[in-house]
Amino acid sequence: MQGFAYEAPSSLDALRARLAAAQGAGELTQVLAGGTDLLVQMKQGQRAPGLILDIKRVGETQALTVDGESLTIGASVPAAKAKAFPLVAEAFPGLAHAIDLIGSSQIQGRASLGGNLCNASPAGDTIPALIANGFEAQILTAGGLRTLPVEAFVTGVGKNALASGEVLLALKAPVPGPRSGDAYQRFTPRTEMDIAVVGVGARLTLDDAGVIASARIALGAVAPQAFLAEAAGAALVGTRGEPEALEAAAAAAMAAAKPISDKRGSADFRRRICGVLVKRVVAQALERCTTGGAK
Amino acid sequence: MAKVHVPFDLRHLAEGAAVLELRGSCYRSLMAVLRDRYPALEAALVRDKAFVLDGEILDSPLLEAVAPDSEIHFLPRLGGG
Amino acid sequence: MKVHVQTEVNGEAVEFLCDPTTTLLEVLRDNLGLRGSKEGCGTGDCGACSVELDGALACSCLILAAETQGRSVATIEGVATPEALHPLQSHLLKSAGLQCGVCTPGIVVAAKHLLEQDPNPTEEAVRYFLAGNLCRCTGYDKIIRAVLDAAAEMRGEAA
Amino acid sequence: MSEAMDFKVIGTRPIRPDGVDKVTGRASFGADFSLPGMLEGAVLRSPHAHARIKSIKTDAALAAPGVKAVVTGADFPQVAAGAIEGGEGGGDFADLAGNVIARGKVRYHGHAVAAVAAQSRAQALAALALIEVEYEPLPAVLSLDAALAESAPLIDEGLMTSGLPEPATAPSNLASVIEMGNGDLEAGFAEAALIIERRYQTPTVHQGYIEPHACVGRWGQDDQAMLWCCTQGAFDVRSMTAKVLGQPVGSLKVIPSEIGGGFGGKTTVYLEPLALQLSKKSGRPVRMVMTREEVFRATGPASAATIDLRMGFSQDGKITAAEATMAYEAGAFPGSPVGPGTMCVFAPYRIANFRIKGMDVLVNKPKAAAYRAPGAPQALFATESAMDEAAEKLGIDPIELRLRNAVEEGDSAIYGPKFGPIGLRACLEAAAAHPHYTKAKDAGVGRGVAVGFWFNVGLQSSAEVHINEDGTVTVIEGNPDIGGSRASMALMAAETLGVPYESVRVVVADTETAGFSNVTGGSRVTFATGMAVVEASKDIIAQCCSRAASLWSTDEDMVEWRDGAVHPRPGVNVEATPLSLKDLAGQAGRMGGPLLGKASLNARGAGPGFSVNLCDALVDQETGQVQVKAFTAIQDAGKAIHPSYVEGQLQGGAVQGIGWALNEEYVYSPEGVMENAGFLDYRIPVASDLPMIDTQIIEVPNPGHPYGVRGVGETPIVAPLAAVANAVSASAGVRMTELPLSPPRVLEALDQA
Repeated sequence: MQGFAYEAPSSLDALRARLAAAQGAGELTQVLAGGTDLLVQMKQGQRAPGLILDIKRVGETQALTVDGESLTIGASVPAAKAKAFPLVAEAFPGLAHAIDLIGSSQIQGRASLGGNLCNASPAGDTIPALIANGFEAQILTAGGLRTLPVEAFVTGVGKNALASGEVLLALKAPVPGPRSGDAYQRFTPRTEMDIAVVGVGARLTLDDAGVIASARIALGAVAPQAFLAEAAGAALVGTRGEPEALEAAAAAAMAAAKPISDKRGSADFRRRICGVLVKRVVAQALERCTTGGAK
Repeated sequence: MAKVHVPFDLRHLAEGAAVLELRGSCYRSLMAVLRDRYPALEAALVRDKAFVLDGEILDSPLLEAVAPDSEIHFLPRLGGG
Repeated sequence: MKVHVQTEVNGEAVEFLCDPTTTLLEVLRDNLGLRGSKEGCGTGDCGACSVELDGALACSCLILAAETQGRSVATIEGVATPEALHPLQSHLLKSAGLQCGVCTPGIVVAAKHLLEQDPNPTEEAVRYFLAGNLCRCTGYDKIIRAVLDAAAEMRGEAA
Repeated sequence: MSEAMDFKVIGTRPIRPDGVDKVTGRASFGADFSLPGMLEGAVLRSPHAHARIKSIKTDAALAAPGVKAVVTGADFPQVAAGAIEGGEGGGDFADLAGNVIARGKVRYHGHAVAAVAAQSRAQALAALALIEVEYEPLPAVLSLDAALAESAPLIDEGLMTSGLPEPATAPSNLASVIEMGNGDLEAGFAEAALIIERRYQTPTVHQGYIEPHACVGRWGQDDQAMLWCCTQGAFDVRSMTAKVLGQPVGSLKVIPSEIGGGFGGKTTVYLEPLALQLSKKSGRPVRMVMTREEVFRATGPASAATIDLRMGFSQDGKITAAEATMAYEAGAFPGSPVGPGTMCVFAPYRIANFRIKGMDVLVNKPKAAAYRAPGAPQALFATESAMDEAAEKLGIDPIELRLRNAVEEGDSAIYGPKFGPIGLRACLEAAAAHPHYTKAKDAGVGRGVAVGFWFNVGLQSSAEVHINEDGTVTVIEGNPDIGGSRASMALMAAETLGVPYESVRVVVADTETAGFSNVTGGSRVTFATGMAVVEASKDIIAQCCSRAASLWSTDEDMVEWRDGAVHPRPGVNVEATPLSLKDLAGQAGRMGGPLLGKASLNARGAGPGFSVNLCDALVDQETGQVQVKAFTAIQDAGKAIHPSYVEGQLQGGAVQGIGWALNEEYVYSPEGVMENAGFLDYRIPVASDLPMIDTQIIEVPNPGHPYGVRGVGETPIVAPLAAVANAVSASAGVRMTELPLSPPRVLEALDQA
């Protein structure tokens, strides 16, 4: 790794102040949470920051709370802790599964959802699940806070919407009501320790007649960044998730997918698997609408 | 006379012969006879092949006695992982 | 500029000077002489360097040593007591759950963490939890059996 | 030896002598050693798959902070050609030297070009960036077809094909040709009621040991050198390194560390000569450790292969004729295991009419290294896939079809010699009766059967047995313990001497302490080194008998060794209480000195190993993903000295084979750069990918070993490729002939079905 300075501010103010100073001095600053992507990238020379700011000692980034309406997950909360949080496990089983797919048990002991999001890999497992669940990113700015929906936070391969001097502080989403369920599935050649060839997240909510009232389908690894496939969701609204509806959603998702060909799979293969996963994920989310999900 | 089976891919060095009947009471005398008759064959065998006496691969044949009715094969050298 | 770090390793206070770029694995092996943690990949893909940091399972090759200031680190060297091996260690020996043995320290640290969370895991749970601990010799079979047997013994059941 | 032998400790499952060190992290592996004043070394590797080196400037690197030495190819002597002997299986010293560090030309991406030693690894890495190398890039040859094409770029301009009927007249990338044959091929095919003719392909794969290559080298002003390294054979490291450095063998001491896996990949040298040359220049000890990426780019791999197979069968399933044309990638220097491949391809069967052609082909990839039964998995993937297809088409049970053709004792192997006692039939019969085979398949699941074979080798081994004054035993041998061999050595010594297993300690010693032994490889250690341990123990027994006889004032033939003690022979009229090893050890000093037994040998009588694997696999018809649902490995071990570690070899080999079959492969860019040089994208199986691997050990004793041992380490990886492919083919309903069976490939096949 190329040389850098390491600092770990212990308060929001200290963090904000250090960021401002670094910006003023034109220091190439890199925020560190779990570091499971960052350290690998630095070892491989893909990133060479002059200053590492470890945010794990800033309390707000470690928050894991529910305030009635919404769930907040601090940006540096490790995956293992997040997936074990009762509300996440109960009301967001799809997200919990996505978190569980991040690397190994060892990686999950360190990797954070915030880091996974900021790293903005097209294949990042939690991102489609976060988008499907309507999470918004809470961003610390020089002046205060701003928020962005997760789908707007990721802007390209390894690119996010943070301006220089800004830091992702937390992720926040409404706690789902009744008759709602989410799901996430990815496709990889191995069962574990692999990078998604395709990832699909879904959040469905039914009306009291059992008709799909809202549907958010998010796709990963089939475009420069994970995104909300609105047409796929729209194809489900007003249906009960009948086979034709699933086919329509899959077709819409495949049409929206813009995959590339690389060592992990060809564009055609990805598009095709995308269609298969959309059907499987929607079916699973639908089942959770009735059997579980929100308490 | 010991029966010496000439490896398929070296038969061109023995005028196409598949089997040679050679007189020799040990590895050394046998190879000496071979050297006189087919020097190129003898050289190739010593360089590239393992000596197999009556079904047994011998990595160190130099002191081996050969019976009049012995069967001799030569194989690609074996290693292993 | 070197960083001065005071931390705790296997219950003992330690301090060291290191470059900010130094990983915990490098400090454990080179500064502290604790070489039971192995580097198989340096990218968090093999698990041979597994340690616990404040009770969280992690790859020490992906932790900056400087991050451990004021924390506590547990390594393979702290698993056995002077009197006895940990049940995981004795069952790995009993069921020949190691061949070359280079992945074994990581397996022990990770499996110990698992059994502390879940004293009665299914075979599938053990396989998924240990998916980040690569072993190329055993085909995993005897490792998984050893973990299940150790769990049974630790629950007070006959393994 | 007799099958009726009843053993006291052999066949039991005690804890290995080195076990506690290995579960507590105390065991010292390649990267765990250090010396005072030690420098850290790093290697500059070629960014091109094929290029001429026009110039190398090292001044800036040498002047960089902390740098103490820089070496390039110019710092190493030209090494004369000469075959490398002893277990490595193919290869030439000149090529070895050329692979250790490039001279004039780089032949693959990752080929070592220069090396630096500095006070810290960071300084060494920084200095690498300051070395200026001017390359003239050349077109890269990345496939067998490209390498053999007319006017293909030449990787070695001087390479003349050997093994041709007429000497080659022009250089090419075809290093050598091997041919075997017998009978009348076309007559045989004319008889056939069914002919299977297909092309089978396997990818470049890596051994994938978890411990990267590592060593510490120290060169003295007296030109005496020391090497600490992780290797399968310290004596081979010594001879290879001495040759590459142009030094006498006796000036080099090699201390083998514990070894974190090898599978054949640690039977050669990469870093060792570089570390010593850097030490010589700097006057300091130098440690070199590869990164995982370097391991993938510059070591191993196993040859990719293309095999064109044609097999004829009579209506009742007898093989009437068989033909194979086998091309193996050698990598950038000659020496793929195509030779053994040609001998293995039809080895399990009686075939009167056959013709086999093998080709050793250069490509711009790392020089192929031995990998567990080198050459056999590729070969039998082809044959066992064809056997499976034939069974299906003839409507004959796949095990029955193999039984109808299986070789047995007295048959001539297709490669010439007659088989002694072998276990192929016993394995097939066990498979047919195995619950895995008799139980019904789950819906959609395909079941595959395949046979595996490996020769097993003997080679040279030495051992010493020291009896300590209290009767405890120290065994000294020279074979690194890669999978529990200390336990087998201790068991055989304990059995022979009639002492408890616990009283035997086994030391794997360095090249100045142990007698010469070839590599830990070729499945030879329990067989050959075990034989040396047994011989050395018998040497002790002879000394004990002679001393006891003198003590009892009688002749040696009046006494005998029984239950760990010397007894007067029954009916011999001497007043004597039996003398145990302990009794004699206690008085050794007063009876001519310590009891020390020795043996050194070139082991004869290695027994071939056969196996049968069963695999159940389920294909996801929508994604092409394969799940291995059940796997059973059955193998003839001759005699299992420590059954747990024999089972471990069967299970580990099975899973490496499953990885080879399903997801492992080198992915190359058009420029010849490996794109998946890490464990994230080079997908070896993880625990959650697998079921338990059931095993059954068959014991057809090998008469060539005092306790009936055959090697067991290599055969296990041979059958899984076809066993998995046959199961996948059955589940998918389409014949899979190219590995790996990755989801995209399976899905593509499903489309065509």
